[in-house]
Amino acid sequence: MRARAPMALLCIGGLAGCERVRHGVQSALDPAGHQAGRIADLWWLFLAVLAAVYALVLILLLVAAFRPRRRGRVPVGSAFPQEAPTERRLTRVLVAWAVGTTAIILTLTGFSYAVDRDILSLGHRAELTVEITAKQWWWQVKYDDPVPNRSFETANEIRLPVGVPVRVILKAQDVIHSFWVPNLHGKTDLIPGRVNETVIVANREGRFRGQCAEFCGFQHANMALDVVAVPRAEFDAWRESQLAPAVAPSDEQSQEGQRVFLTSACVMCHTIRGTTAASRVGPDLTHIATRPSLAAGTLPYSKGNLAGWIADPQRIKPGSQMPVTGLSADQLQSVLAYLDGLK
Amino acid sequence: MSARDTSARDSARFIRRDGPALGEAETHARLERTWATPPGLWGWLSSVDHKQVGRRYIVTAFVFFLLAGLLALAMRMQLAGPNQTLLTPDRYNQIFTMHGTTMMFLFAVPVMEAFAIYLVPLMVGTRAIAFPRLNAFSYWVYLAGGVMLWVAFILNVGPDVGWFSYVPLAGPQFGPGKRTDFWAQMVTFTEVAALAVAVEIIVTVLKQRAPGMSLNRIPLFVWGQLVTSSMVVFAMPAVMVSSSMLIMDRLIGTHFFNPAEGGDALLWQHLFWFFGHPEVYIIFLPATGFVSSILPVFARRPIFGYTALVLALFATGFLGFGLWVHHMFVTGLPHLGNSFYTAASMAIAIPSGIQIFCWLATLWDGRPRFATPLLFIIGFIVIFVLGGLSGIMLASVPIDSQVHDTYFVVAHFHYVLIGGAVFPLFGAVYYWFPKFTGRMLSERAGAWNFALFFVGFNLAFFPMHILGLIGMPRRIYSYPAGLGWDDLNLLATAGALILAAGVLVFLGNVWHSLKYGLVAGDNPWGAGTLEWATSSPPPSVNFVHIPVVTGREPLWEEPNGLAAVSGLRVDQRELLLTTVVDAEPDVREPSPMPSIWPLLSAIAVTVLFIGSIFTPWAVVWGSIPLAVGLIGWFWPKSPPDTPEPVVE
Amino acid sequence: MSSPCRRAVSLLLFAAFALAACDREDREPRGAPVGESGPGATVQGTLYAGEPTPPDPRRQEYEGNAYHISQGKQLYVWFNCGTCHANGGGDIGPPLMDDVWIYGDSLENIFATIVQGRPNGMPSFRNKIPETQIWEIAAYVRSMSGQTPTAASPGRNDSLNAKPAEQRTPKAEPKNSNPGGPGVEGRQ
Amino acid sequence: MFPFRRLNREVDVRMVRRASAVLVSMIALCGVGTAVAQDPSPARAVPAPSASPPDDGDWAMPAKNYASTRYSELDEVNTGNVRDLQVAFTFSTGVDRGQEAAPLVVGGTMYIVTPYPNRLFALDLTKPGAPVKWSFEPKPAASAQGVACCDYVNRGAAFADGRVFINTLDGQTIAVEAETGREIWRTRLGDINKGETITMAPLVVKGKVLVGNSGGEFGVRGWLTALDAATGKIVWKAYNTGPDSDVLIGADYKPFYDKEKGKDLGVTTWPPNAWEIGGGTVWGWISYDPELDLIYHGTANPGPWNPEQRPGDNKWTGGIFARNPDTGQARWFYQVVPHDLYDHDAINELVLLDLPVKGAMRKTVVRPERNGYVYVLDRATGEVLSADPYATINSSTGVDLKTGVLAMVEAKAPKMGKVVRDICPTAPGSKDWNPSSFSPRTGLLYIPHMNLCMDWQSAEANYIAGTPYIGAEVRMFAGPGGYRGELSAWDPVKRAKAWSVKEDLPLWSGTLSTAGDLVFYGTMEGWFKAVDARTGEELWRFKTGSGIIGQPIAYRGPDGREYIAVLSGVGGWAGAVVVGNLDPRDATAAKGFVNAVADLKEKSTKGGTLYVFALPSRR
Repeated sequence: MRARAPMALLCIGGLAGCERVRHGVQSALDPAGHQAGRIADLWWLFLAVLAAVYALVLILLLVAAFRPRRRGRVPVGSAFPQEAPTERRLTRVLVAWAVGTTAIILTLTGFSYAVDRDILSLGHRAELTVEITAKQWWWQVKYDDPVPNRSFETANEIRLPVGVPVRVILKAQDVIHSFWVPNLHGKTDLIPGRVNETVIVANREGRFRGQCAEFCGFQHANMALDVVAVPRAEFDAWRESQLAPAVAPSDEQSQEGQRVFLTSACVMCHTIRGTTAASRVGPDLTHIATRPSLAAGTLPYSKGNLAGWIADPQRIKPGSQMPVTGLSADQLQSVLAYLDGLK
Repeated sequence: MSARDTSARDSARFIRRDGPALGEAETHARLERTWATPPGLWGWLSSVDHKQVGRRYIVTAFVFFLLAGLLALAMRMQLAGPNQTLLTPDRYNQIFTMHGTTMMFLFAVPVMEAFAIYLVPLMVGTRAIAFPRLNAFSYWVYLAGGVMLWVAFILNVGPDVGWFSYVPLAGPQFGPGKRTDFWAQMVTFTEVAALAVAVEIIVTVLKQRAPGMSLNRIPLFVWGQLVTSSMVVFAMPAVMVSSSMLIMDRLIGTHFFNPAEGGDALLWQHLFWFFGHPEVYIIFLPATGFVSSILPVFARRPIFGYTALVLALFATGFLGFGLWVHHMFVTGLPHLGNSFYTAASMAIAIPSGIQIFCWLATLWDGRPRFATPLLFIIGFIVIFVLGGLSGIMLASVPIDSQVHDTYFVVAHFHYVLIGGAVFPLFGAVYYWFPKFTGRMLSERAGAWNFALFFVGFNLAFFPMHILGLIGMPRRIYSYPAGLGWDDLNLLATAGALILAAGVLVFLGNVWHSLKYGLVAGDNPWGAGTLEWATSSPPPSVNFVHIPVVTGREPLWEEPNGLAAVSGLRVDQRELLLTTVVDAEPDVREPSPMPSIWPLLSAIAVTVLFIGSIFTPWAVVWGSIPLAVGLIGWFWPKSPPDTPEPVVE
Repeated sequence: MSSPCRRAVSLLLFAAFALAACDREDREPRGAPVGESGPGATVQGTLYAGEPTPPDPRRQEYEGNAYHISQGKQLYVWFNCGTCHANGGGDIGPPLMDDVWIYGDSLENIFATIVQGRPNGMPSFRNKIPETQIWEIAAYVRSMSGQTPTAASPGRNDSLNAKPAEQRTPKAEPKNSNPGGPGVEGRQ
Repeated sequence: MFPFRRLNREVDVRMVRRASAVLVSMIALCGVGTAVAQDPSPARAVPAPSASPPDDGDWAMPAKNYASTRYSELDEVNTGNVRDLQVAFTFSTGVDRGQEAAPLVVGGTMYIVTPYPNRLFALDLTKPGAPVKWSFEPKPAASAQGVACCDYVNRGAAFADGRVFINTLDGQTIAVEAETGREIWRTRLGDINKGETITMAPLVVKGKVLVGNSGGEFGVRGWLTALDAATGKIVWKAYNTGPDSDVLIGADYKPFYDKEKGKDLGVTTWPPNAWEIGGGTVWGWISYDPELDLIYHGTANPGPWNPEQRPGDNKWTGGIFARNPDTGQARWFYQVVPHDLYDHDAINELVLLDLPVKGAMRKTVVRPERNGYVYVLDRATGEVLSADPYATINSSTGVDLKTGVLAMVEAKAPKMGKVVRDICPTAPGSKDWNPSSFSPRTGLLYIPHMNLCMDWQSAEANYIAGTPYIGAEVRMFAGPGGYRGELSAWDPVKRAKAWSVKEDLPLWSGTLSTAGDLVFYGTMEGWFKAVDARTGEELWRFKTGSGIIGQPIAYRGPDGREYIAVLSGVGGWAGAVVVGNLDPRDATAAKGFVNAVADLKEKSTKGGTLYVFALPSRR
């Protein structure tokens, strides 16, 4: 099923699309997980079959339109000779056509069911549970554990060990969102008042981008998340580090930053475990400096981007719930120093 | 049976086949006097002539098409490159919502109905549509709804939650202000209008066909409209109920969609898509009617597989109600149910496939004449088949879970809707323009129009398939660079501009041809259906003589002129009703005169609907002027009965 | 009335409606310019020397704006206003949906109360809530007793039905405030 | 549909109870036979002897004695003459907030402490009309009013060794010289900026003042501390969340159940760091058994109310601790409501009784719990001997005595974003802090309680220091039957109700029982009532100026006569609608209580008056 031919066809049509179809951090056709792989296979199968059907129709159309015909004066309307044999022949072809269509449809449906079942079966093997609560416009991610104090929260990133199926519990608090990491699996909606579930697994290391796929308001466009697949050992180490409370600031500037953080608007919305900041309006920042991106996948993490984000979030994500806090330049610098130390 | 029915039956005996009692000119003049719309503004406002109303509908719908198209261009400009800031997210959200809403509710459905209003009475050979006042009313209501929505948009109160307004985003908590209320009320407006038209069409088709037009002789366009109208009757109430529930949730605090208090956000999706999916076929089936009307004329042979096509229409109309859940595959519904809807969604490909084959066969066996209408039909086949095939992909739950709500879907439904409906529609405009106006559209410009439209369309929308597959969700106002979406988006924008150029050519063509187009005769294309049996444009009375039909293409069957029935009064508006199956003359039925009351009632409805956006009391107080309007409308005032009825 | 005149009047009416709609539905997420601090116009009590101070110009953007009021409602919940004042019925703090305004009913007064805190238990949120958001909360607080146009007031929340939504709360004329002016003495 | 369901449930409970009663009596008949059926001295409950010394006619602590019986041995006023009871004198406290305190009487002086601003009055009972001897104003911070969850009440003072100890709303404990009203020391224990207040009545045990904090609705970390009565220095402080070293769990700790065993459960049964703001305050009652030398105290609800934000058992909230009073070291713990779902603080009174259980006398602690069960625990070990429902319950099905686990009903568990309807009992429980009394003459426990149910929706709670940390929308309403309050006489031996009196409004006052076979209690309309302790028949009532939510007491005056005293002044959580002038249109006002008592504003107004009653003097 590693169909190169249909891909080539697609490339002819898509001109520039080819390369990124095969390598994309957010591409359904660059599968890195079991389900995405099966779906991609299925898609290529559908494409091959349907492209053939399409080609057939186009050829028929061309022939029908331009096939050589007897010259001569064109009879008009009912004077046109409707020879009974032609009519009968066409009817027979019509029946064949209908049967053929049905056969193709049945085949494709069968394959679709098979893949659907196969994808679902993965759920029984999930070893890890992650609970995602979608909010306007970011992802709250909670790693569950039977021992309550071994559960922890992060935001806009999911790390998972390679090859381990992860059960993802999906909830929404405000409006409907949709959880979609194309490289790993198709999407599942997060609906207020309902709890949905999906399973993802990464077959190879890498960083995959997911994005909200159900329109959710102002910043639907900038509601992304990173899924980082790492080896098991690395994952375990990461997990341990996430369990720890935030590191205490060591240098003077960071200490001042912590003071500013705890006495300014930051504390109204964010949690930094180990301090008195424990609000859940915005993302948990306990280990913000370890995250790949900022503002729900809007910017890659860097101290500079963090500065820009804090200084004027409404320029980067107009309408987002992060307000312009009006910190002075000094305050901003110290808060940056503090946050950048939260590894 | 009432006395009146009996007398009507008796009077049907007057129907004679031996020609008019009055002289030809005299009959014509008298009929014209009886059926003409009064001149002046008053006449314009009180007109109940289905041709006038239909024309208004068509023009209005095209105006909305252009407006929505401009919005589409604005979106394409915004998305031409990454991180663009041409539009704020707020404006973008309003724009894409307005685009979808306008296209679906104010253009696609109304324009199809508009053609039905204009053409169905002509194609079945009757003098007026059934319930002409209701028809006028439906136009005014439609106009009011559309104008209201656009005024709201201009005033920054345009809806911003997408054309399907999912709750809770559209609900009272997350949709502040009145934006969504205008959307919901616009739905009510347009659905009232659509339901009215559907009823008119159904009755016109079933009861007003020309003598001899038995069910197996009904033109396929009329069949299409009949099935469509039946679908409207079943589908539209769902969305009216849901939009009313939404308004109530927003205005008076009911809890239909509040999951906390026992409501359900998914209830909205079920109700909406129970309407929303049939809606696609409500748009598409009339378009198949266009195709089945145009293709035989330009292939110069009768349509192949008439029966199969009719059955396909019915199959599609029936199956169309069983697919709505495929819009909800990723909402976490039970998998077994999803499998059922996969099967149903796949199955609908079968009737579509049969239709495609019949058209191809007609073309194959005919001797095509490549005039502009046929070009658009060929474009239709090329594009629609692709859209249909991508639809098969979407029917598969696993594939849908990847491409749902991405640009793949955007590409898919534009292929289906533009390919499946707008291309035939343009073909239809080129085809029937001479009938509407008496002048031909320029063929040269038509070819340009088609070429730009076809190329622009594919350039704009084909890349979107790939964009969706490589991860671009729909409805995003901006996207970051580096995801590989940039140049495909630029390409799409370029395509959209070409497409727009095509529309410009079309506008220019219409504008120019209205004044300088070749004068068309009654039947410039040599077509076979009844609308071509009368003059172009048709007289107020449509047919001076009600034709008698002997085949599917009466004008082809009897090139020397159709037989006619007579016996209808010329001093009063009167229609000939026929039996449902065999179309045998049945009853003479009066048809109402022009009236201002439909307009007044529509204004009252408008006041009520718009008022109820702001206060529930508007429903109470607003019902008073509406009652007055309806009483005026239905006040029994039969014209003075002349002692001796004058018949043809 | 002559016809042109009527037309002019209806045009004016339309324009007024239009402008009102624009104001009411505007969604400027950034809010009024920041940097200035606090409204200058608040007065505790009903007496002032000379002419009253004009209202704060920034109120224009928030008063009666559906988006800001709805944001205010969200912030009211997020910042735990609701845990003391409930959904307007009051709890630890006084009710906000009634006609008694201890520290004044104007937007500026509510702003000042949130910023400064009040001695009998109202905490000060100075430096804790950005001013734009305080304006939004203040605008929402006014809607709780029906002080804002119903077209801009929030509808029900997607949560437990606690009371008729703000847009259905009849306007409670402030009993102990100057009309449109700053508030009067405290209750305690 | 709903009434039917309720009816069925009620019938079920009743039938089960009736059936079990029949069963028990049949077993008794068969097994024991007629020979012992006429046992002249049937085994009866008695208060722990060492904790309930003979009555001296004074009332030195709100619970009367360490066994918390609230029983007076005075019998001058009795079922025969109570109808003649009349007002002896009154006194206005000048504070019109909820008067939950019990007056104290020691040596001819009455001490009453008001709600915020927590004024302490000494009334000279030896003089006619009991004039003010002195008054003491602690002047607590006004802002404390903003962090008191449920009206700024105070539940009374404590008297020991010539000193009166009071707690102030803003988190101080103050020792005042009883004779002069002079302040001896004051110690600040709580920080109102974190939401910490103190509303409980202190208890003095072995020269130590035991004080716990309030603020479980503000994300404080609960503790109980012992202050040296002489100096006010902190002797020990036991937190109720966090590592064992903070909770004072050490070698002595020997809980009965396995679920209470483990290292640092106060940390591991919480999400990371959540225990730091996890509640478990001690704002209720403490009892003391001198014989076992153990104090008993409950721990309040975990924070926030929204249970989904704190997966785990949330140790050591919602349970009962037995501690050594000298060191604070825990002896045992029993978690009544692990992972509390409904704000069910386990801080109610702990009545120390010696009971026959399965034929053997056991030293027990009896606790009518907020969740609707009367718990009987072995006070030496923490074993649950029985737990029987005394009110309408549909959120749990009972306690497994083997494991001590309370079986919850999944369908009634709160959910985020979903209103769970018709949960009984409510957040304030079948019964809140207002204490029962126990009469050894009747062997009955007189439980003032409520009959309310609620709708609950959890919501995400945000911790912002100094503001409430709750995460729930609640609306309460009358339970099955439509009445809202009930006084039940509970027989802890038979484990059944002897009788009960229904009240329209919720009962938020304590009860007092006397040797005159009377039970006194007050209603929120303001009626002060006396009922027959054996039958529940109402014998006397008096309408006071405001609703009664206080604790009545009985004392022997300097003139040797028996007096009954109670503070009248509606308020508290139940009366917030009146004292806060809340708007009943909002069903969630006062955390939903307003919805249940929306009519209270028409039935009672604010007040703050002491009423003292006596029989007409014999001339």
